[in-house]
Amino acid sequence: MVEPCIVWTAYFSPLVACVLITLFFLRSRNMSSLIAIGGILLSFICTLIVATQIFATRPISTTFQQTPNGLEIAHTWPAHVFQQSLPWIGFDSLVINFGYLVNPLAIMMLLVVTGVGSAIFIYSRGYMADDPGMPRFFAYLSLFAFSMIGIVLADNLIQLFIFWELVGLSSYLLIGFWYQKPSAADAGVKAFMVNRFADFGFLCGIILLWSHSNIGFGRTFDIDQLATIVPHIDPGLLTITALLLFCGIVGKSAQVPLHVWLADAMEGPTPVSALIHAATMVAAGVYLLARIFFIFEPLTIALSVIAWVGGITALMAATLAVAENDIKRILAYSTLSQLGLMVMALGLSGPMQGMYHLTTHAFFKALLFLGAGSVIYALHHEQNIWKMRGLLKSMPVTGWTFLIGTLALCGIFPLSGFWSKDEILALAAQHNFSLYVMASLASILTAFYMGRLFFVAFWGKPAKNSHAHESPAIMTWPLIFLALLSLIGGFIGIPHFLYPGNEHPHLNMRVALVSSVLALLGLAVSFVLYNKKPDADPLEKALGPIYPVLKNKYYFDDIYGWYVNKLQQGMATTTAWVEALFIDRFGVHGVTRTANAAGRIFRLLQTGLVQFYALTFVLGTLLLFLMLVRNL
Amino acid sequence: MPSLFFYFFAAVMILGALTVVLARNPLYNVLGLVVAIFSLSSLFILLEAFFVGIILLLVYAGAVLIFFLFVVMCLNLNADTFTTAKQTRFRILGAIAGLMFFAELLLALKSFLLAHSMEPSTVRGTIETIGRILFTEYLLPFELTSLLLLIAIFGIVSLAQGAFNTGKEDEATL
Amino acid sequence: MIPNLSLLLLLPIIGVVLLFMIPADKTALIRRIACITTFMTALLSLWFFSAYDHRAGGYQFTQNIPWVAPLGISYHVGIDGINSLMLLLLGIASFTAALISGNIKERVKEYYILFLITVLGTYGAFLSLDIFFFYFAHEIATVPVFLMIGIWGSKRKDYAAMKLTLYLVGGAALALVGLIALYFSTGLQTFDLVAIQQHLRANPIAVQVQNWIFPIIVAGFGITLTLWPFHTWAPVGYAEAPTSVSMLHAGVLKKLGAYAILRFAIPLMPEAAHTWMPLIATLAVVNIIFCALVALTQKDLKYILAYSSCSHMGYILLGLASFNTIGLAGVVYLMFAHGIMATLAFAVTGYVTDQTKTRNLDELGGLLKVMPFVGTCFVMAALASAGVPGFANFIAEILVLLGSWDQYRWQTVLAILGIVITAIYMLKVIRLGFQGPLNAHFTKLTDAQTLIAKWPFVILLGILILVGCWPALILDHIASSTRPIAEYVSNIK
Amino acid sequence: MLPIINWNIISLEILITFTLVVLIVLDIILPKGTKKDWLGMISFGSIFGLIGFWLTQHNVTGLTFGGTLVMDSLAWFFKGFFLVTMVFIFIMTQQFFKTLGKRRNAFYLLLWLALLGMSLIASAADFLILFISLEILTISLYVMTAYLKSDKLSLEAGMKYLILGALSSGFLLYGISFLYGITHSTRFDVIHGYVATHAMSPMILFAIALIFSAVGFKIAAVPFHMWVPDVYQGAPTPVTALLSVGSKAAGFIILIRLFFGIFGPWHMEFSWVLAGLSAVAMTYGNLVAMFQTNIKRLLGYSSISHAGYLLMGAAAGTAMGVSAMNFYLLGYLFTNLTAFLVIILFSNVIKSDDISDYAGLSQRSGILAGTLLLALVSLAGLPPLAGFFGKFALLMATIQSGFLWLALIASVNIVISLYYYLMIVKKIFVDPPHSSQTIFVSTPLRIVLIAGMTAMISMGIFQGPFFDAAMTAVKGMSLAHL
Amino acid sequence: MIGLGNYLILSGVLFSIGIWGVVTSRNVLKVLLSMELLLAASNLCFVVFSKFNGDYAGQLIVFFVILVAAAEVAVGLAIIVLMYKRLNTIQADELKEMKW
Repeated sequence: MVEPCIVWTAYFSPLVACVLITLFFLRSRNMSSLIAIGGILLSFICTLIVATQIFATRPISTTFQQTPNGLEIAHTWPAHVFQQSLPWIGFDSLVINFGYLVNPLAIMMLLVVTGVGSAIFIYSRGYMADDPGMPRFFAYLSLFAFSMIGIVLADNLIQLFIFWELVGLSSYLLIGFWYQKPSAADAGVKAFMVNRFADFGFLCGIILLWSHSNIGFGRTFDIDQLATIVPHIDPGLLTITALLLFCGIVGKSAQVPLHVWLADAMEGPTPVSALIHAATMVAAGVYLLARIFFIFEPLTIALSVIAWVGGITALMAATLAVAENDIKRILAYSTLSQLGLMVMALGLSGPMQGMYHLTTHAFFKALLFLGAGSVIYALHHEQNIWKMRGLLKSMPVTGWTFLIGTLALCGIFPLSGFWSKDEILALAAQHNFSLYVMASLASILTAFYMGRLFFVAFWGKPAKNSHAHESPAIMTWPLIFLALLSLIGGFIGIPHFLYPGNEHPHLNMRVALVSSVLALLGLAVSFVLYNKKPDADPLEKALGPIYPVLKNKYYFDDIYGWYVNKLQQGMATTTAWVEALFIDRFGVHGVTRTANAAGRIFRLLQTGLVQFYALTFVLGTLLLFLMLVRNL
Repeated sequence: MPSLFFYFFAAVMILGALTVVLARNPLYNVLGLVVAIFSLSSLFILLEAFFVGIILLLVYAGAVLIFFLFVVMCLNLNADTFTTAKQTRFRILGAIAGLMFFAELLLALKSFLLAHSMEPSTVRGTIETIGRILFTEYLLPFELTSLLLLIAIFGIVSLAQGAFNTGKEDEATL
Repeated sequence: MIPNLSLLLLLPIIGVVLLFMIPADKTALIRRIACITTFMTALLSLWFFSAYDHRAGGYQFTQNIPWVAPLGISYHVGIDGINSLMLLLLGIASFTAALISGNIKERVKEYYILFLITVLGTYGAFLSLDIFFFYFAHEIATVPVFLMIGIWGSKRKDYAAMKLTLYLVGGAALALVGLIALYFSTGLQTFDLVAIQQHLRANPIAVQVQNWIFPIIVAGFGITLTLWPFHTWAPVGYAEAPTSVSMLHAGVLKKLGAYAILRFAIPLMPEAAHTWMPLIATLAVVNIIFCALVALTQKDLKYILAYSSCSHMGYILLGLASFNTIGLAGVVYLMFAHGIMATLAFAVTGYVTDQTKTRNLDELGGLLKVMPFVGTCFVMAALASAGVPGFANFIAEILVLLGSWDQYRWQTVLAILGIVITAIYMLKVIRLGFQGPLNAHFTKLTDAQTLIAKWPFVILLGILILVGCWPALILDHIASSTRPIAEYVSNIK
Repeated sequence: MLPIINWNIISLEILITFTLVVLIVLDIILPKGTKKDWLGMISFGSIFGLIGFWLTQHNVTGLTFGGTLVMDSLAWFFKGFFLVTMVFIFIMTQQFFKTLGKRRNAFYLLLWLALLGMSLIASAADFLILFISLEILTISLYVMTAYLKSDKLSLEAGMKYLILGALSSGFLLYGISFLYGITHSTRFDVIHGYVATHAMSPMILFAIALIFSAVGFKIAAVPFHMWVPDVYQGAPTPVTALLSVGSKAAGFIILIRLFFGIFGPWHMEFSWVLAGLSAVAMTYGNLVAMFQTNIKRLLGYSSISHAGYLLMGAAAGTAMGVSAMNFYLLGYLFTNLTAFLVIILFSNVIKSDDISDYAGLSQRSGILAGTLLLALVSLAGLPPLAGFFGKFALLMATIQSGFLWLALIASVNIVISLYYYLMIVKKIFVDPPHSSQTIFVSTPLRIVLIAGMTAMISMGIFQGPFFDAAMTAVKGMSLAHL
Repeated sequence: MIGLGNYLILSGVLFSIGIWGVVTSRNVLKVLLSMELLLAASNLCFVVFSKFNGDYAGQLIVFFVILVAAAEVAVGLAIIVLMYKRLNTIQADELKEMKW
């Protein structure tokens, strides 16, 4: 057993950093960054300690044991799972705990989060050095890290939802960090809103699951308890639940059709992009899918939906990246594409494969983003690849590490990306050929657009007027660290760590060969096209009518824009109109106007003519008599 | 014979009353009321209520109506004052109101008269009998009427004071 | 010595009397007295809150003095888990509102007198365990609010003040009819809530009678609670009211409606509650969605907050309609959370509009740049309103949703959708008002500088987060008092 | 045979008459140029003496003058009511007629006569006494209404009041004559005996309708209310005040004696008619009041609506209802009279009764504004003031008797009335003043105003003793049939 | 034989004519005169009932009513005189300064 306090330290140290910065160090640039970096490093170290404990022991058995709920729930798990739950909300039938559930999957993810996160934090110290809002930035960043850790460790769905939302919140804050820039602020709102919308389904799913978990020990949100309960739930209902939960994942992991926020999220500072794309936010969706895979496992329909969503995302995002000129956006689409692959893997019942790719992807995608950030930093926030030239020479460290990242992403042997991607392709080839084709197509395209990016921006001679120079050490060291991880990621047995009991699948030689060839093909094509540094993108002519479609991102933004501006706003306007007209004018003012009119009319009875008064008096008496005599 | 008297006085009374309502000249109105009051007092006597019959004649015809006449003459009201005035819609409305009242009254009376077929009693309202009761049982109301008359005096004094000096207004008293 | 609950009433009365005696030109002293008075009451309510023993449950610190004996009216005060929390809310809101009222520059004396009378009435209402006294106290706040909006309000203040007052008094009068009918149907000849409760457990009111009293009471108090379609007083009222009135009204006074329904309608007429609550739940959802959609179209900062406040009342209604322990606990939690949140939001808005002289979102923009502290507070409040975890509202809404799920599946789903819409307009407000480029007129604006100026915001925000992270702080109190109600009502079925 | 007279029962009236005689003598012997308001001061002083005397009388009960005059708790209550009313009226008269010189003296005498009339109405146990006392009250009111000879409105008001008043007394008398014909007596106990043993007949209902029309005239119930706005507006303000409180209360005591005494056994048959009248009166008064620009006229319409509220208690027909009426009237006394006092004080300076001239009053005189605010809020029926508990008690009585619809109408009416009261409140507190000149209120008047406010507030907060008094008045009522 | 009914109907006719007069007359003097008709009708009733009921109360009431009427008329005429003086008319419909 590991000391709970170590886990809790890993859990809360970024939060403490965030709070400290917010309360005391909002004006101190050095202290704030140091505290934030210290926080995440502490968390990383604690994670490492926990990880050593976890992986030091071997699983005894894979059966789960249950104990009834107590005030403090301490489960006796096999040694490689640690759990502690503290009561948070608890009365009557409702139990919501606050705790952690550490299993190999979680610890692996946590390592990625804190490890890659640490690199990004350190890098940010350099990248944001000139920004006046740096303390605020580090506070947000720490909050983000905390939220992500919370998702990873959460032991029940409500807690998970809380951190899920907090991730959305902190992504909103970070993307919109330069809030005075309208595009950045808009991007933040967009990211948050899309996530919120997705979470609508997610929360419905959670509550639905909870309301049907009344088997055995009363309703529960507890993930490990749910694992034992799920098999008893009606599959039809479970499918609905699963799809609702998947809604949240679609939003967070930016799957089609809710992928639109991701590219816009590039408006945030580059370290944020790195963090969101590599280690945290988008990965959270995939991680969640793996974490609660026991729900999806028996549901073929849900799984195929997931697989197809993943596949489509992979292919579509890859095509979009081809027509993009912004270095960060290209990377963003590549992230999308890779996430699609991961989700597809999970849809094909391969959580291990998905998580494996997630891990390696975290390494090289963080590397790529940080590299891009380094470039952007050097070029004074120039992001258009066509304005970059020969950076490999002027920025060697950045350039070479970027190349490593590129190759890893393309899946070139023996870099980490090769191994993990191959697992997924093999899985697809095994289960669903059409998905395999789509994934392969995505791979070619990946190789192509990454090649395009690299050859345009880094290859060749530097521009004469370029003042680009290498970034400071605090930014390059994280690059080197991540490059190292990308290099060796395939050899350190990540799958084994993830699912200790599982057999490690053997390399499918045929698939590996095909994918390698395809990747090289893609790179080759891009080399041919872009080696000579054309002034304009030759693709524009080559693709013909398809190009505008890609440029407009398959018109998704327009559709959503139509929805937001026309449909939603139209509904809102109609509602406001209904209120103004029916409730206020006809209803409220109608009543008052009726009263007014009645008053005005009755008023006229008071003619001022005394004879009329007398007449009324007489008639009143007569009427009174008639009323009285009516009873007889 | 008494029934003949009754019908006669009733007819005269109604005629007098109608004169009050219909005649244009205020003088005729007042005289119409005098006639009506006279017939009423005759009816009282017919009912053997001698005392109130006489009082009615004395107080009403003798004092009140003379007062009316005095005002009419004093203010120099004559038919001309009213001839220019249009007849109002209230003429018909008033008639309708009166008729409706009468109709409802008949409705109310019908069952009463059917239920009570009463014979006149032997009560004779002579001065003696009435006076005896008046100063014993009806002492309090009798005293109170004095206050009523006091109010009338105050009222006339404070309202009509100086009202008959034509022309100049006694503003200081207002 | 155990402090007496009546102290909570006595302190504002002393404050009012003192203010009456001070010459009108000594504004600083007047302000100080008002702030100290509200601070003392706030402290005292905090003490009572912490002194309430939720394990023992029931009504504590009770005091019962006959008042109008022939009608069974008594001055009966006491606290349980629900109203001790409400008193705390009122203490916090009134204190911060008194602090915020520094922006009132004219007729200061009158202002604070009216303010304290409002606070006094609200305290009385929350304290009372006598139906008459509740009504009596809660109506005391009517005219001061009218005057405060009328005198110190903005643009359409006349209309706003009149509409708000007429609506509220109308609702209250309607409810009064229902309450009196309730009084007679018990046959007990008393307005004492405790006595009625005990009596009705053994001898419930006939169901047909309940079935027509219940809707009258709920509709009457529903008006206070901005039940759709009786909500239109709130937007204009809150928008045109001076800051502290909006704070107090949206934060606390409005909750009296929910409180009354929870106290009088549901536990006393459980059968009728079962009959009518599905309708209420549906209306609640209409409330949520409708008001949220209207808020989307608004350009005026305070209107948006006001509509948002109406929309949130839908959750309270939904929770009330669920009448199980979770839902009712959620209701009370939400009353508290929304109270603090609304107080904070209106305080910030007041600060902003005082500085910028405009509430139109199209004219605002980028204010975070010049007022980072206040702006951050607004962002926090807006996020809390949008149900972001970490703030008390989240827990409250989750509780309500979990509570209502079993009875009202579709209503709950729509209510969850409402959270999304809330997020849309709240983010829109932040985006338009506080983010984006700074308008050139606003470069000279100042943030809250001094600690005194920051204090109200800090207090409110702190509580919002504290309660959002540590629900057990208040949840034990709440559950101890909502549980008996919920169990009683659900056992009736 | 001279009946045995219990002088104790009529002692208050005798004292009033005595004071009246003293004042008449004083009026005669005072030199012509006397500036000082001796009569006013003596009136004011003696009214307190009478109140003191009245307090000692609370145990006096019984019949006298052959059962035509009664002293019971109800009479006692209302006599005190009228005495307190007169305290205010005398103060108002002093203020209002400051410029009237010696003519003012006769006004005091008329006021004393009116008081005598009201006091006798409270005690009347015979229709003849009732009729004569009513005429004493009404005729003195005719004179007082037209008292401002130079004021066209006063004259017009007097004329209208006279015509309609005379009409109503004609109706009353005709009704009494039928009643006499059917029951062979005008005495309440005899008629009550008849009613208790007989069924209703159209004839007696006709009589009741006629009598009720006269009562309705007094209490300003629709449709017998037509005189109210005009007379309220035109009459000198103290008279308006007296009409709105004293005369109305006199009407209500008759109503109580009629429908809960004499015709009590048939009350069930009347209650829905009363309820209907109540609903119509309150709605009509409130709706029309919304458009008034003259504050006295507005209070006239509001008086109609208050008659409607009060009729709720009559419709309820229970001890609770009558107690509520009594309480309400008492609250109405303080509220309305305080309001009228403010109106007089204000119009003495501004020479106007227009509501628009009240703009910014709060900045010209805090005490006037505050008093008027409390009075208006109390009239509207909001706590913690007298009007609130009155309405509350009336609503209770109504609902207890099952008139839920009436209670709902009343609650709607509370909102309507609140609208126009608040419009005045808004004028006073919100709108900018027409002139910044402050209005001076002398210390004695301040004390009176504060006393009025205290009365309103204490009736609103410590309702117990007042409500007890109202209930006691009902409990000891002779011929009570509740 | 002339019974109770005849008298009562006669008084009813008188009263109705009085009402007609009150409502119709624009001259306040005539209104006042019509009022006297109302009182006369009542008086007739009282006397008739006194006769047929067999007690004297009715006749005594008539006595008082006459006095009341006298007082009322006195005040009424004073006001009429004042009105004529002030407004130079005694038309009831000229009294419409106050309305609505």
